[in-house]
Amino acid sequence: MPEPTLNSFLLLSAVLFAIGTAGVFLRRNLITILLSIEVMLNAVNLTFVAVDRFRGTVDGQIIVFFVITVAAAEAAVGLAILIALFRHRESLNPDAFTSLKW
Amino acid sequence: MDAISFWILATILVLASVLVVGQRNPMHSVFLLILSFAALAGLYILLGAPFAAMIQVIVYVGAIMVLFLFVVMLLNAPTEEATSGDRIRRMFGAGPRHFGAVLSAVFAVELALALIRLASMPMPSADRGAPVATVYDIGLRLFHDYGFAFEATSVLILVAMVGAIVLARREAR
Amino acid sequence: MLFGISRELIVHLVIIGVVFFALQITAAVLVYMERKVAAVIQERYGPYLVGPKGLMQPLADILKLIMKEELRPKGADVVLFYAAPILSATAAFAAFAVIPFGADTTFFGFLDSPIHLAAADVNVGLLVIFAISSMGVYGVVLAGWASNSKYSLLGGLRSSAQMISYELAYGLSFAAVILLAGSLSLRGIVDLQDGYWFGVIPRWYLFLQPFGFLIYLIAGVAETNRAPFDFPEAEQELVAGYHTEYSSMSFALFFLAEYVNMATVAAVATDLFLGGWHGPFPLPAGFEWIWFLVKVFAILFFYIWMRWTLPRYRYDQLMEFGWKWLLPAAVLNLLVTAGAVIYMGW
Amino acid sequence: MSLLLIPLLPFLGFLVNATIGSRLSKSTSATVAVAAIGLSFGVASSVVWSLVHVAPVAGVRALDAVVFTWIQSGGLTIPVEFRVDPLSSVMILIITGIGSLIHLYSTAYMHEETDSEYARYFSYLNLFAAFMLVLVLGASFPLMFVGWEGVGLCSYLLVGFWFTKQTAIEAGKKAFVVNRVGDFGFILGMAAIFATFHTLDFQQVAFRVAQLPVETTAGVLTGITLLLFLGATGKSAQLPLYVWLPDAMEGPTPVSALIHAATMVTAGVYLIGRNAVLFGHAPLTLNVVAVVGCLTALMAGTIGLVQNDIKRVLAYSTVSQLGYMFLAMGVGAFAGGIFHLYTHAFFKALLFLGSGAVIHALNGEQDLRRMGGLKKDLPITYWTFLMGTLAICGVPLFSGFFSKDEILGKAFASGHTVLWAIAVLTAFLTATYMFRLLYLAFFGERRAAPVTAGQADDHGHGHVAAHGAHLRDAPPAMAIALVVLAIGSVFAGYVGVPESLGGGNRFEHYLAPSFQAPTMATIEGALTVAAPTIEPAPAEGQESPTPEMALMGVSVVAALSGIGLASFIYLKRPSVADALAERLSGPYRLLVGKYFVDEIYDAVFVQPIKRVSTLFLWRGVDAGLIDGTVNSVGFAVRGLSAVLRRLQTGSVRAYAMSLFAGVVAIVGYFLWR
Repeated sequence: MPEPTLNSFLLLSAVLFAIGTAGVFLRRNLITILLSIEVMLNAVNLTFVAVDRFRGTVDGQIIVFFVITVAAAEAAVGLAILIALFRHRESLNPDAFTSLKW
Repeated sequence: MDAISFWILATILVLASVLVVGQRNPMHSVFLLILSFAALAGLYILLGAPFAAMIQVIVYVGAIMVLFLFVVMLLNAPTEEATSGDRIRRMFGAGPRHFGAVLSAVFAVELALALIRLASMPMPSADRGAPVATVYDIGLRLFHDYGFAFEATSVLILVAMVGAIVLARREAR
Repeated sequence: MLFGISRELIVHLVIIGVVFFALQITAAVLVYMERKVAAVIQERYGPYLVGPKGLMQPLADILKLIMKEELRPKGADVVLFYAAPILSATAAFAAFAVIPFGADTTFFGFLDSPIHLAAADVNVGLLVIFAISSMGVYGVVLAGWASNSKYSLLGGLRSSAQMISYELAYGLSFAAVILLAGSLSLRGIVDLQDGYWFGVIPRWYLFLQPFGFLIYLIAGVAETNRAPFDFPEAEQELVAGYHTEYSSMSFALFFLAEYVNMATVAAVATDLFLGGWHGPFPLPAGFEWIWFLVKVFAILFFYIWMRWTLPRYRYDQLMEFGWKWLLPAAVLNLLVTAGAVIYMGW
Repeated sequence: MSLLLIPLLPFLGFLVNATIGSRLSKSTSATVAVAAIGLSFGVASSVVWSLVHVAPVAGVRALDAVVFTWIQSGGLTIPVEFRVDPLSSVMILIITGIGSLIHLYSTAYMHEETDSEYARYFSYLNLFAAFMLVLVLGASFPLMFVGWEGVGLCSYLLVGFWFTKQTAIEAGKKAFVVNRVGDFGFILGMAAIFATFHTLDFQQVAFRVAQLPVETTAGVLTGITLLLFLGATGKSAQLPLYVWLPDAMEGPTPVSALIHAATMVTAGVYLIGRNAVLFGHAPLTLNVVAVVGCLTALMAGTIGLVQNDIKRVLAYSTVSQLGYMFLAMGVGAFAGGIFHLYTHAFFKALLFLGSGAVIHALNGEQDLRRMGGLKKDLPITYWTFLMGTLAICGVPLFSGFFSKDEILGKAFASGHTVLWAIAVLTAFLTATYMFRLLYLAFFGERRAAPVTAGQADDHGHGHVAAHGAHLRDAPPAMAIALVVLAIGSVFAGYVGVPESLGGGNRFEHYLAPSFQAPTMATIEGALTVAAPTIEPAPAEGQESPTPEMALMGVSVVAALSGIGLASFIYLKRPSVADALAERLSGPYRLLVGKYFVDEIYDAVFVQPIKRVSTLFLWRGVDAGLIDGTVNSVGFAVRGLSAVLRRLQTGSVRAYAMSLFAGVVAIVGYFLWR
């Protein structure tokens, strides 16, 4: 088992990010898409923390802290919108929401 | 020891994430995501960032994911339905889906190549989990250098709260 | 040193085992205790057939549960249905892992250097506890959703809402103590409570944080879904709430989880407010953990007492109380504490 | 800064009447307007007073006021600078003084208008005053041009004041278009000046010009001056651009009095006077000016003989009097020209206002053939009108006499004998048609058919007069104006009694500095010892008074004979007039047709231009080329977007995909680079 280097962490987060994007494109359910976005966010966070460790600083962790906070806000609003949308038409399929207003 | 746990956690992380986006039941997705978060928290601890790990668990797992669960339950989680509508719309629905997936694969490959080109950057050797900085230091940095950002975030949260309430409120008819 | 296994490692493993079994036993004892106390309060006998004074009753219960048939409702989500109880039990046990329950000891010279009495000693112990207790909700929610029954679903929804709401007050009551101690490590906090004021009053944070303690207790009750906040399993309304559809071992696991959680809450309270293993008068070295045990059980007794005394709230009342009274009170308490720390140098 | 106040006050008046005027009562808006111009008259007088008492700098008196820097670009710096020197002082006094009298007169004259119309009228009037003052006070060409255009605009607005009347609208349009031709000359002149002297400030220009020799052959200066003169002919209704002025009589009579007799039309004269040095260096141009002025005078006079519309007669007389002024400028008698401008302002305003009173009394009747015998009905009007007529005819001891005589004298002295002869002839004609007018209007029997309401409305006046019954004379407001102006037109001339009559000709001495090159000191404005002022035309000085007297005699004889002829024809034997018309039917028709100049212009310029613009510019260039281009672009875009719209599915995923594709592409680029 090779010792994990910064590269391996970065590679991991790259893969994670790719997975997230793939989810955004593949899934036909808004909830899952939001989840995929969270995955992407976490990929980024991982990078921050890893580089933090590499450079021996704490700023990365603080950024992570902020990212998570913003993610919380994003989730709250996003889900609220989602609920509103679902009320309008009984669907969570992004392809169903192709018009700006109805 | 360190290496082993890294590889285990990484595997869990990747598998969980793949499954999150890889299957159709949002409920399962949520829980798989929680799993991946747990793995991530483990990685953070490996990286000597217990604070980040705890925040990750408390906020993500403890709050955000519960919120997701809530919504899934409230909307009774309709699993994916096929895109309806005219041909054009279906085309523009389906086309991007697969092409996008391919794109993200390409993206991953690209990044991988880029990383391979880089010289290997070994982590500074420190005993496992020994925090780079104590919560104390982080607190100092957070409230001194990042004070403004912190306050701004709090305002953001407030706004998000109000927004969420307004949006989700069933408009009185 | 034999086979490269140091004594420390052995001791560690032993401690972990002890904690694990102790918790299960505690659960069993609690079941018995609950029944007895309830009986006393309601002026009846309670269990008395199985064994002397019905002491074997918990054992009988466990046997019964093991014997029972495992039922799974139709259309339930298989994986999640079985994952749920495991999850909640795991969370419950995991939380206790970081709780120190005794002063450093060498086990009467068995070790050459003293060792912490805790399954795992983490310097951000409080955060860990907070994190894990926040994970406890999932078991309930999952159970509620997975068993594909409206009662369970409602129970799940309720409990999740309730837990989220009270987690805030819970965490804030932590925060006040953290402010005072200036540390996130439970052990550190406990050690700070050593000694006495005026030679008589123990330096417990209870006396500096009376409101904090109160808030913690109340929030704890809600966190553990105990009466008077036991909505997830409000019999009259939801049959049995989130574990309506569970039976046999999985049900036992939920049961176990509930009591272990209680124990955890009590233990944390002890460490944070009641000076952990530091008692009104010192015990011989190596036996401090007795104080710890006593306090924990005192609190547990209080819980049981409360359960059989107070009626259940209405759901909206619960929410209102949580958001409009408990949370503001906690914030206020925190502010006051902060002020005290800054200006009076506590 | 009092200098700034002079144009500002009327402007404020304009603002008030233009914005909230429609909600004000007639009396209020009238008060505002009159007060504005009156105050500005007060300020102007005080300024002139201080100017007279300021110590002359190198023989030049001037007060400067830089308001702010208007244009700053490269070598060109144009401050908004007002300068009052003797010349402009005379002008501002005329404008504000006579202006306020005419405002006063208007309050009564326009009284039948509705409140809003009333306010509109006075706002225009005030605006005109403001612009006119800018024109004369401006210390540089551009600022003057601002005023120049401004008064043009006001003239257009006021000529077309009764915009429901087709003829009025067309007259306004005509005035505007014809003036454009002149302005085009003005602008080119300005450009040429800047190109030549790299400055546009009057004094600077004059100073630089003074350095150059007088150019005897056609050169730059000649070109510049000719261009400026073109502008002047436009504004001052000289050949060949005089055609708009008679039509401008469609406007309300007080407007004709103020704008088309007393002030605006004299702007051209002022322009030349302002650039006396420049023109002085271009004798060729001066000759042109003199000839044009002279011909205009003659032509207008002849036309005036046979017109039957009372205001048109006066209009043609204005044109011819302006011709006189240009003649004076042309022969280098700048002071004389300005002097005539000044006296003319009085009596021409008086005459117009008088005619206005007549028209007012007759409810808009303007045709001389329908008047007559008004002497007993309108005594005030009659007497004041008589004063004006005598003045314009140059009857001795009246103001017109001095100024006209001045001009004739200078013309003769400068050796343009032919021009002098024509001028005398014109003086004779002037006397003739003016008295014809007087007799037709006020003497004999009333030939007026009972006024019909139709005519009344036609003029915009609402009320119907008592038919045939005793006509009402001018109401007080008008009467005051008439009397004051009458006094003015009698005595105004005494400021400039020539030496030959024992007068010191102080007017000329006062103005002299404005017409000579400023010294460096003046430009710096430094107070240095007054250099001895040089007489512009030393000739008069030595000349013995005898020929002067002779000349005067001639002109007086001309005037008197003209009067005599008129009285013979129109008092003794009215039949003669028709007989003459019979006998000389050819020339008569020519004159009645005003030499058919309008028709010629129409045929030569208007129609071809119309055809070209219609067929080529409109159908070809505009509709074909420009619209075609625009439309085809539009169609192209529409077609293209019809294709692109297919991409606009609104499917968020599609958008995200395209975005992400971009990201991948960029990363890839950096990877393979």
